Amino acid sequence: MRGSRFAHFRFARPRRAPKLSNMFTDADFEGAPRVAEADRLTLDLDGWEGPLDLLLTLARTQKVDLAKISILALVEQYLTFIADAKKLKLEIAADYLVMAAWLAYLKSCLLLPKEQAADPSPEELAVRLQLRLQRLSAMREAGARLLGRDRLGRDVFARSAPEGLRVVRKSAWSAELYDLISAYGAIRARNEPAVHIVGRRPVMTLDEALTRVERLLGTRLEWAEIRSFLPETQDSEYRRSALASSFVATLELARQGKLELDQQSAFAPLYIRAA
Amino acid sequence: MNEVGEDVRAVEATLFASAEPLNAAEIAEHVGPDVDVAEALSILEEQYRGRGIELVERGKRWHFQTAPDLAHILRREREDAKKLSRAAVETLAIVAYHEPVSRAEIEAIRGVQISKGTLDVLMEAGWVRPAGRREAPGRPLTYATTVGFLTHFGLQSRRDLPGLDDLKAAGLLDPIDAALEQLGQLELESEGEEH
Amino acid sequence: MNEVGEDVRAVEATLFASAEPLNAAEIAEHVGPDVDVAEALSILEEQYRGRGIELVERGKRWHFQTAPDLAHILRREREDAKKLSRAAVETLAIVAYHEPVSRAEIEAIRGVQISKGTLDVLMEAGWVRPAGRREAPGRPLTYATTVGFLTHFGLQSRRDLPGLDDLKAAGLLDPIDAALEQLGQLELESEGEEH
Repeated sequence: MRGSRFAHFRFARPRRAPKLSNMFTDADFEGAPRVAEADRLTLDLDGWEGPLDLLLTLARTQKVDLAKISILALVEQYLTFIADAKKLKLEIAADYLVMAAWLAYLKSCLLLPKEQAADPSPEELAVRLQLRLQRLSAMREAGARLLGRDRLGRDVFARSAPEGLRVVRKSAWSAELYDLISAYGAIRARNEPAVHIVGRRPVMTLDEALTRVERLLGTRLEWAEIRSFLPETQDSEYRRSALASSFVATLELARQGKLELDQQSAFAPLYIRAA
Repeated sequence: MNEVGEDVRAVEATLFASAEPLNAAEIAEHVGPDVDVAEALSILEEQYRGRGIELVERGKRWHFQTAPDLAHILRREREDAKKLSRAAVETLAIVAYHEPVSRAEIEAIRGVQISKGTLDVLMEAGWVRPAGRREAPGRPLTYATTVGFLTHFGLQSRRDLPGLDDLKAAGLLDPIDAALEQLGQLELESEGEEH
Repeated sequence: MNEVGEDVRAVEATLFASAEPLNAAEIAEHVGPDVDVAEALSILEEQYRGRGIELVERGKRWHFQTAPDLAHILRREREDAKKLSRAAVETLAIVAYHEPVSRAEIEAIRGVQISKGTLDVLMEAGWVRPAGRREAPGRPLTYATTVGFLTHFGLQSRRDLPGLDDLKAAGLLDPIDAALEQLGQLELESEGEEH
């Protein structure tokens, strides 16, 4: 897997900044870091922004284009730097040590005869490291160039006291004539004394049903369904009323012993005949 | 406009960036002692005359401001369409049918009190206006509709409002029970036709 | 400088009065639909070129500002605004040149984790905004720059970022694997005979 080895390293931010620094302790971030000599890198309290940052600073001491840098020499510089720091018993954050270990491994691979080299090749790992340094360096320079631009509020100024633009909200009310007159109608209707009229509903009274069933019973000899006793009508409400009343009428007539009822099961047709 | 001396540019930028009007001495503090501030100011005043921005002097102090005749474009009006509330529609209807009408009368007809805002909304909409005080105890203020009201509702005059008879014919005056029943019948009829 | 059309005057006054940079549509809302805003802007840009005040475009929004070469007279009390930390500057550059970019990608380039505060500071300054999630495992949130970033740093658009084309050509804005691939091909071509 390409680069898988490198990907194992996560550069955790040191809990405490490593106590290694260099001459540009007062580093003005608005300018590119100045190049420092390796031997002038001094140790003090200012932190580095991680191992890659330290590597980049060391790389700059080679005074060549990052693309042409000697990775082997850089590895050497880093390992020496860490060794010196150890000698001074400085606390070194884990990720710097991890980087050191990885660089030591890279160095040994680079020095091994080519045939024994693993995949990815040490050369590729070296190029990867170089690319990472270039990328970081490019962004560091880009940041410095951004900050050096004519910045609003520092170099160029907008109007300090603009009159301001205002949006005045105005409501455009809308209503339809129908809304108006129906509202008025509703108000008047609300205040009219209400007259309640109960509409007549078509019903067959029980008396009517009794008379009717009793009369029809005399004309039938066999069992007949109760529905055949109902009047013919298109009015469904009247039919339901007639059915209910006629049913109660048959129960009454059965109680009086004037007819017999027969039903096979619940909700099955109800048959009646004269007793 | 582009040919402008360094002195003028400096004074121009200084006035533009300043939060407050500046007098000549204050300008000089920024642009330096070698600049003829008075001359630069008079050149600027001349150059900006008639533009959308003007250089003006107020009590020996100078500042840029937008030209007064353009004030209207800096304040943009935005109309939000809003539907009248039910209370407002009812109130408006009562005013239209009964004008001039006092607030107490409106409440008596509606059977509900009206909030202060209701009449305000109608007046803001330009449909209702105060119409003098009634010569009665308390001299209550009365309200009436406006020409704007007629225009908005497409009426020639208030006589175009449907009268009570018209409302009754349209079913708008029926008691609610009856209206519902009527509605029910209409539904039955239309269903019947379909089947 | 004084002969100026009404349309130009209106756009000029609107921009001058506005507390914020405005885009063409916002200007049109003030000056009305009949004004050719684009044309007025280009006339104004030309008329103000070389003066102490300039009309500039930043991310499709326009505003007046003082000419950069006059910074020395306007920077009065050298108020040292909160200096950005090195981490913040680098992070801002990475977001600007790589956007949209996830936190993990920023960390990969810097070789170190970024503390919570770093992105917060940039977002508080109004230069960086969340720019949606990437359709990738973990759906990481990405970040991008804002119009405020362009305005503050005087960039018309992201294309104006210093050195953008060079960095792109050098493959320094690609992921390492892509850059390596490119590099590998070049090497193969040149070293082909050796292998």
